[in-house]
This record gives sequence, structure tokens and C-alpha cells, in this order.
Amino acid sequence: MTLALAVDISLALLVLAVAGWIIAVRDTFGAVIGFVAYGLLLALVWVRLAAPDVALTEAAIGGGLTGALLIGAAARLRGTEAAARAEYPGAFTRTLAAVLAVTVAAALAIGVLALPDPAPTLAPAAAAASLATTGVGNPVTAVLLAFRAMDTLLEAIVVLLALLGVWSLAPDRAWGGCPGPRRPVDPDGVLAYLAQLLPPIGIIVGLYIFWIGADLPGGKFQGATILAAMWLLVIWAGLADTPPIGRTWLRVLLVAGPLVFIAIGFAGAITAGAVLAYPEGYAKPLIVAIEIALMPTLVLTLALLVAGAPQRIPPQ
Amino acid sequence: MTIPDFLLAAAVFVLAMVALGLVRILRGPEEADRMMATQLFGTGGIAALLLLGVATQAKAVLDVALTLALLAAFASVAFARSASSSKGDDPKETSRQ
Amino acid sequence: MNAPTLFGLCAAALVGIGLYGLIVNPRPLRKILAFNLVGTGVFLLFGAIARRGAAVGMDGDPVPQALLITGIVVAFSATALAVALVQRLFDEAGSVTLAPDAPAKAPVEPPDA
Amino acid sequence: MPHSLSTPDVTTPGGLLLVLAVLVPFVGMLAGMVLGGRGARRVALATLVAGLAIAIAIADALVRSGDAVVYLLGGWAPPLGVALRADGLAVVMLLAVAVVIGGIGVYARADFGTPPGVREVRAPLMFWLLLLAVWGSLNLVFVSGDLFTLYVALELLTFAGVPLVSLGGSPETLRSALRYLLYALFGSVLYLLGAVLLYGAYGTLDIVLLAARVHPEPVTWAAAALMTGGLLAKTALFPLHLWLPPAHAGAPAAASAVLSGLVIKGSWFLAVRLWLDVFAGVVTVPSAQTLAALGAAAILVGNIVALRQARLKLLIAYSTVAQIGYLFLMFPLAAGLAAAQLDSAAAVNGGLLQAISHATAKAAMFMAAGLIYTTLGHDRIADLRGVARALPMTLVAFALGGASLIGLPPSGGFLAKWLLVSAAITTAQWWWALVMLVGGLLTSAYVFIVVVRALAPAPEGWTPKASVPRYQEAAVLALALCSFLLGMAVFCPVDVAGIGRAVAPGIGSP
Repeated sequence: MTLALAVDISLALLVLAVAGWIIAVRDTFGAVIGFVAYGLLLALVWVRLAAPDVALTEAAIGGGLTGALLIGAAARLRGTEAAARAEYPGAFTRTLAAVLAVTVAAALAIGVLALPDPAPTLAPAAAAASLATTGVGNPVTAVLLAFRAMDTLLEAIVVLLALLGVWSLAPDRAWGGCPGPRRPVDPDGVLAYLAQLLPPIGIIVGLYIFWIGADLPGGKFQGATILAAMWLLVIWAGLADTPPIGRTWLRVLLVAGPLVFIAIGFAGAITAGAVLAYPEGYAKPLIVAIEIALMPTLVLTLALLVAGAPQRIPPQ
Repeated sequence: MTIPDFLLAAAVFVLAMVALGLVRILRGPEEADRMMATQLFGTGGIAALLLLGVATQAKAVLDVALTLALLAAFASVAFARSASSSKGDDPKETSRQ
Repeated sequence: MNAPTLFGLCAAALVGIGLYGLIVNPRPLRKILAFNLVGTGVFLLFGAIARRGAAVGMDGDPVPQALLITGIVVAFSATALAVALVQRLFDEAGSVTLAPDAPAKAPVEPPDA
Repeated sequence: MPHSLSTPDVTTPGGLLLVLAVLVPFVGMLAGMVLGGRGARRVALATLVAGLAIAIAIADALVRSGDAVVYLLGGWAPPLGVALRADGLAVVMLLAVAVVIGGIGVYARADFGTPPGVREVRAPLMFWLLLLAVWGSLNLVFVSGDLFTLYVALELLTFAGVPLVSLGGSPETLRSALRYLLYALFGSVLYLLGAVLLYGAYGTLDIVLLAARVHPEPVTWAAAALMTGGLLAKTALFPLHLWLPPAHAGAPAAASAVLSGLVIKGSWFLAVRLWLDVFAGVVTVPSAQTLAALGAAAILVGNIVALRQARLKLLIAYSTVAQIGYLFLMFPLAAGLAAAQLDSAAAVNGGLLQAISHATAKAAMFMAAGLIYTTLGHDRIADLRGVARALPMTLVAFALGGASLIGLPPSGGFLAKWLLVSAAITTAQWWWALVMLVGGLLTSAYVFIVVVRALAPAPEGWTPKASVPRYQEAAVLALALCSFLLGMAVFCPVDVAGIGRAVAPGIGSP
């Protein structure tokens, strides 16, 4: 057994232990905190699987943003814990669930062991196509914005649609108002201090991760997540408020990214012969342009998804 | 023992320490204990990550560590916020103004 | 055993653990957590498959890696929508139970009332 | 070779229309979001017209070329790129959805307006944006040729459908929406798991390439089982149907029409696509029989529970549970025909017709129930007296829709059930015919009860609570007539649904 394998095995066991804890623990808050730790461990796993782009995404979204979202919800729902105890299913259902879970896991395990060797891969095709035609050094970015640009466009729409869904949960009287409760400002509090200290660093890191994405691991989703987290930090410290969702500037910024993406996509039908194709020599600048246009959209959407449904009309 | 091997061994050691932190999470009893344990967990995880990164000479690992460090702080802010908001203000109150 | 196989098996176990929690735990927030566990299991399996596809100097197949980023963002959106629904339900009803509290049928009235 | 999609990997004339069919509704949604309030409704209604025109143009391109319409996005061919493909099945669904969305849009114009003096109201804005989102996602489900893009399409459909359920905002609808969301997420994660396994085994997510590469082995079976299971949860096939009735019955009428008529057809269509095109040579006749057995149980349980409902909207919702069952009877019939070396198109067309006639009929019935609710102030079946007098057109529409569900000639439901029953008899699977017969009888019982109650004269001095605009009634009647006259499709000179599909050896053949 090599040392590298020892690292992997201890990591896998830790991941499984935390996952088991998340399911088994009685207290929901404990489970959520476990999930934050779980996200961190997964980022390590992704590094071990030589997927730094995914590791960055997992570190930013899995542990960070999802964790914060769930912590807030668990805190608010604390009072419902006791009532749920009575609803646990009986031994029969639990046994049935266990049988189903074990069956699926076993089938998957057999599937994993039966995967063909050598593994089918698109790496050679992507390598040949990406540098030659897109000029983008990071093959993952080339896949996201050239070969499978449609998925990325649709994903931007998915995020926006989810935000619309969250907004649709506003009470009618709060429509057009600000998401989340108003935070009292405590200028001397630790939170306010942190909210002044961290964002400048975070913004630089976020922009850096975004910018290197064209050639190295990184990109708009990871960068946007970091920026969104910094904005939320400032909001939670009470130093800024969430924008009222009725504002035109907000709506314009929210749709600008996908619309620019679609516009550049259709321009490709004229200049390069296919929708979402790029004319020769212009691939890299156009890809960067799409990423820049998507950036504000993603930052706003991701942060507002965490902020939740509008709850109050701001005083005029 | 070569340098990468030493770094990998160190990573295993740190992961073992992280596992001890896990036990702390499991024991509780207060939510703040758990959150502190997660923070410890975060620091240990980042350390392990950096060790692995240097051992395997993957430069991007530094960026991952940077991101993790930033967002670990963010998650603890979310925790602090929830701890303070659960004491006083009823979300229903604020929504009815 | 190599790393992709190891993490592939780990992924299978994660899916199983998540599925169990998804079915057994009645609390919506715990179901959301369990769904996220299943989701990460699926992603991890895809990641293992990507790693197996390492070729021509690349450490992994970039196509699954790119799709994984999309998948993680989609899973986050789903989580955010679900959490918002749970919170609104709590605000409106004061509880988050998924069990139908009222019988599915409206009370039947006599035909000539 | 079990190759049922005969498509070359080049962009065909009219291929660009497929991109438009997917993106135009989404662009409408984005524009509506910025314009807000009244602007969103205007954009939505304009998009309805444009979308219908696009669907017709695609159908024209398909019939003209006699082969599937294909578009390679970015000029990249699969497996690296993503292809959009529309064969006959997809085009028929595209057209049907465009028509139904159009009808719903006209109907909803009255219910979802922004009152004067207000800039923007939540429910109307959301309805129009979500309607466009549902449409774009459905079109994507129909034309996408890539399993991961289809996963994104399924998620889009979920995210558009869930807020439609909880549009009213009451605790019950929120609970239904949450239950629906959890089922749907569970379904899509299983689907994705299957797709991931397929990529691991065969190195592609493209449907045509996969169809050529898959062979019967444990990985493929596991993938097929997981994907099918996930899609069944999303389609609400018995016994995974529990989320559907409260979710569909609690929404506003137009939203119920979208959910019950259209949204569930997305995941069903994907199941059909997988079984006929990807796993044709892999799945076995017994597995197809299992699907149909669940369908038969859905028909019986759904219809019986529908009969016992006291409220009209819940009755219609349970009838959806039953009608979904019919959609799954086609699998063993197509398999049986293929196994007997016969053309399986009859069974496939039967299933397709069932999907379309149910979409039109169910949308019409839900909207009719909405008009009845507005007029009476309630929808208690025992208390429907006076409806025939106040809403004659609506009651006719309800009856026509019901006739299509029962399967009376010349309705689309009749032709669908005729094709399925004859396939059942040809392949000596008479028990499915029997189930359809019993299902028809049960359906006629509850449609009859509703119509008879509604025909009773109103009590003395009764006046409607509110009057409804004529065009709403007309939209409902138009959709119901579509469903009722769909049986005329038998006179269609070409088998549009079969275009772009080679005669498939189909399920069970090696």
C-alpha cells in the first residue's frame, strides 16, 4: 500500500463517517454543521481526483454557500424539532428503506467495479479541439463555453429560474421589497469588523479566481460564488441592505448575462456558421466577454438565492 | 523517505487529527462547540490540502485552499448570525412592518 | 485498488446513505440534506469516472469535470429553492411537517343541503 | 442493430428552428422579468404566437425533408458537442405543447392581469414567466439529444413547475409544492446517476451514439433501472403518485392545466425516448410488463379514488393519475409487436396520441373547473346545479374533454385506446385491453356524475357569483374540441410521428 493510497483511504473513511453522522444525528443543527465539514472534505477528495476546477466549485458552493443557507434555515426551524420526533416511520419502513439503500449502493458498487478498462474518455478529443480552435488553455473552460456552451447557458437560466421560484414565495404585501429581515447595525461588533476586513481580500481572491479561469482552474462560477459570499457578509453585518427586487437596475443585471450569452450565441450563426460557435481567432475574446457578462448576473443570483424571498417593503 | 512521501505522511497525520475533531463535533453538547470543532476541522483540512498540494506539485491547490479559508470564515459568520437572530427577533415580526 | 475505484465505491456508499436518510427522516430540512448527500455521491462517481479517463497528459477527462460544475450549481439552486419553501411554510403554518394535516377530501355535504 | 433514430450527424435545413424553439421562450421570460407587470403578459402572449409559428415551421421542415431535423450546437458534433434532434415524436409533441400553451395563455389572460394603479403583482408576473419557462424546458426535453442537457431540462421543468403549485401561497399549497419538489429532485438525481453510469461505460451522453454502443450488461441494466425509476417519480406513476393530486388541485386553474396537461409529459417523453431509442436492445419484455402493470394499477386506483372525490378539481387531478397509467401501457405492447417482427409504430402512436389527447382534454377540464369555481364560488360536485345555465359552453367543453378521457369516438382518446387495444389483441396481451375497458367504464361514471349534476336547474333566485369573459370559455372549448377531434388524425396521409425513425426492432430483440 502506498502512502498516497493511505491518504485516499483515510479521506474516504472520513467522508463516509461524516455522511453517516449527517443522517444519523438527531439534532438538525448538528447535521447542518456536519454538512459544512462534509463540503470541506469533499473539496479535498476532488483535489485527490485531480479535478481542481471541481474542488474550487465544491469549496465555494458546497461548503460555503450551501452551508450558510442551511445554517440559517436550521436556526429558524429550531422550534419544530420536537414535533418531528413523533413522525419517524416505523421499523418496517426503516427496514424497507435500508434494503432499498443497500440494494442501490451494491448495484452501484458492482457497476463501479465493472467499468471498462481502459476507460472511454473524451480527453484526447477535447485536447485536440480546445487549444487548436478556442485558444483557451483550461480544457474545462473550453468544454463549458465552447463544446457544451448550451449547458452553461441553460445553467445560467436554471439559477435565475430558481431565484424566480424563491421570489414567488414572497407574501403578496412584500412583493417588490427586500429579501430577508433588516439587520441591526452594531458598528463595533465583531461581525461588522469582519465584514470590513474580509470583503476586500475576498473580492481580490474572487476576481483572481475568475480571471485565471480561462487558462488555469477557476472561472466564473467559482469567482462569482466568492464575491456573492462577500456581499452576503456585508449584508449580514448590517452594513448594506438587500436590494428591493422591484428595482429595474437589479432586473437588468440579472438578465444581462444570459441575454449577452444568447446574443453572442446567435451572432455565431451569422459569423461562424452555427449558434454558439465562435469565428476563427475570436474565440478567446468572445468567451471572456461571455464570462464577464455572466459575472454580475451570477454574483447577484447566487447571493439573492441565499438571501431568500422578499419579506418587507423598505421605508420610502 | 523522500520529501513528497514525508508531506503525504504529514497529510495523513493531519487528517487523523481532523478525525479527532470530528469526534468533538459528535459529542457536542452546545452548538457553539460544534461550530468551533468545524472551524478546527476547516483549519486542519486546509493544512492537509496544502500538504497534498505541495506533495503532488499541483499549483491549483493553493487557490482551493484560499477559497476554503475564505468561505470557512463565511460559514462561521452565518452561524454567528443565526445564533444572534434566534435570540430576539422573530422573523414574523420583521416581515409585518 | 486505485484512487478512482476507491472513491467510486465511496460514492456508491454515499448514495446509499443519502437514500436511506431521504426516505426515513420526516423533517424537510433533513430530506434536503439527504438529497445533497445523494447528489454529492453522484458527482463523486462522475468524478471517479473523469479520473479514469485521464489521457494525453490530462489528469482527467475534462467533459465530466465541466458537467460536474454545472451539476453542483444546479444542486445548489435546488437546495436554495427547497429551503425557501420550507421557510415560507414555517412562516405560514408554524410547522414544517410534510404529512397531510387535513384529510385529502373536503367534508362531504348532503346533496340537498 | 437496435437503432431507431436514423440521424446523420450534420445540421439539416431548418435545424436553427430547434434552437429557436428552445431559446425563444426563455428570452421571453428574461424580457418579461425586466419589463415586469403588464409588460410580462404582453411579452408572453407575443411569445405564444411566435412559438407556435416556430413549431409549425419545424413540422414543415420535418415533413418536407422526410427525415429528422438536426442541429449541431456550436458546430461541434457529438460526443464532444451537443446535438438537437427532432424526429416525428418530438415534432408532434412540440406542436401539441404549443397549441395547449396557446390555449392556456388565452384563458389566463383574464385571470392573471395586473390591476390598474399597481405596478406589478406577484402572482400574475410569476405565472407568465413560469409559463414561458415550462414551455422552453419542455421543448428542450423534446429536442435535446444529450442525456446531460436533458438532465438540465428536467431540472428547469421542476423549477418552473414547483412555484406554479404554490402560486396561491396557502400552507396547503406550500406543503404540496415542497412534497413535489422533493419527489422531483429525488427523480432527477436518480436519472443523473444513470446517465453518469452510461458515460462511465460508453464514453458518451449522446442518445444516438449510446444507442449504437450500449449492450446488455449489468451497468446498462442498472443505468436503465435508475433512470426509469427517477422518471417515474417525476411522472407520478403509481405508486409514486401521492404528490400529484394535492399539488395539481391546489394551484390556480391555469397553473393546474399546465402542470397536469404538460409538465408530467416531459418526464414521460424522456422515459419513452430512453426505452425506444437508447435501451431498445437492452430492456426485456418482463421489465416492460412491470411498467405496464404499474400503469394498470394507476388506472384502477386513480379512477376509483377520483370517483370518490367530493371536489371537482381533486376529481380531475386523480383522473390524471389514472390517465398517466395509460401512457405506460404502450411499453409491453410496442415490445410485443417488435418481438413478433411487426411494426411497433401502432403502439407507439397510441401512446403518443394518448399523451396529446390527455394534454388537451385535461387542460380544458381544469380550466373548465376554474370557470365553474369562479361562477359558483366553490367546486363541490354535489352542488353544481345551475352550471349548465350559466356556463353552457364550458360544460360542453368539460363533457367533450371527458369523452376523450373515456375514449368515445371520434376523440383522440378513442383513437389512442383503439391503437393500444388492437396492439394488445395482436400481441395476445388481452389483459391490458381489459384494464383499459374497466378504466373507460370508471371514467365514464365520474364524468357522467359531474355532467348530470351540472345539468340540474339552478335553485330559484340563484345568480352567478361572478361572470366570466366569453373568450375564456371559448379557449376552453377550443382545447376540448382539439382533443375531441384528434381522432381524425387517423385520416392523416403520412405517419408524421414515424418520420426520422427507422422501423425499430425495438424492445426485447437482440
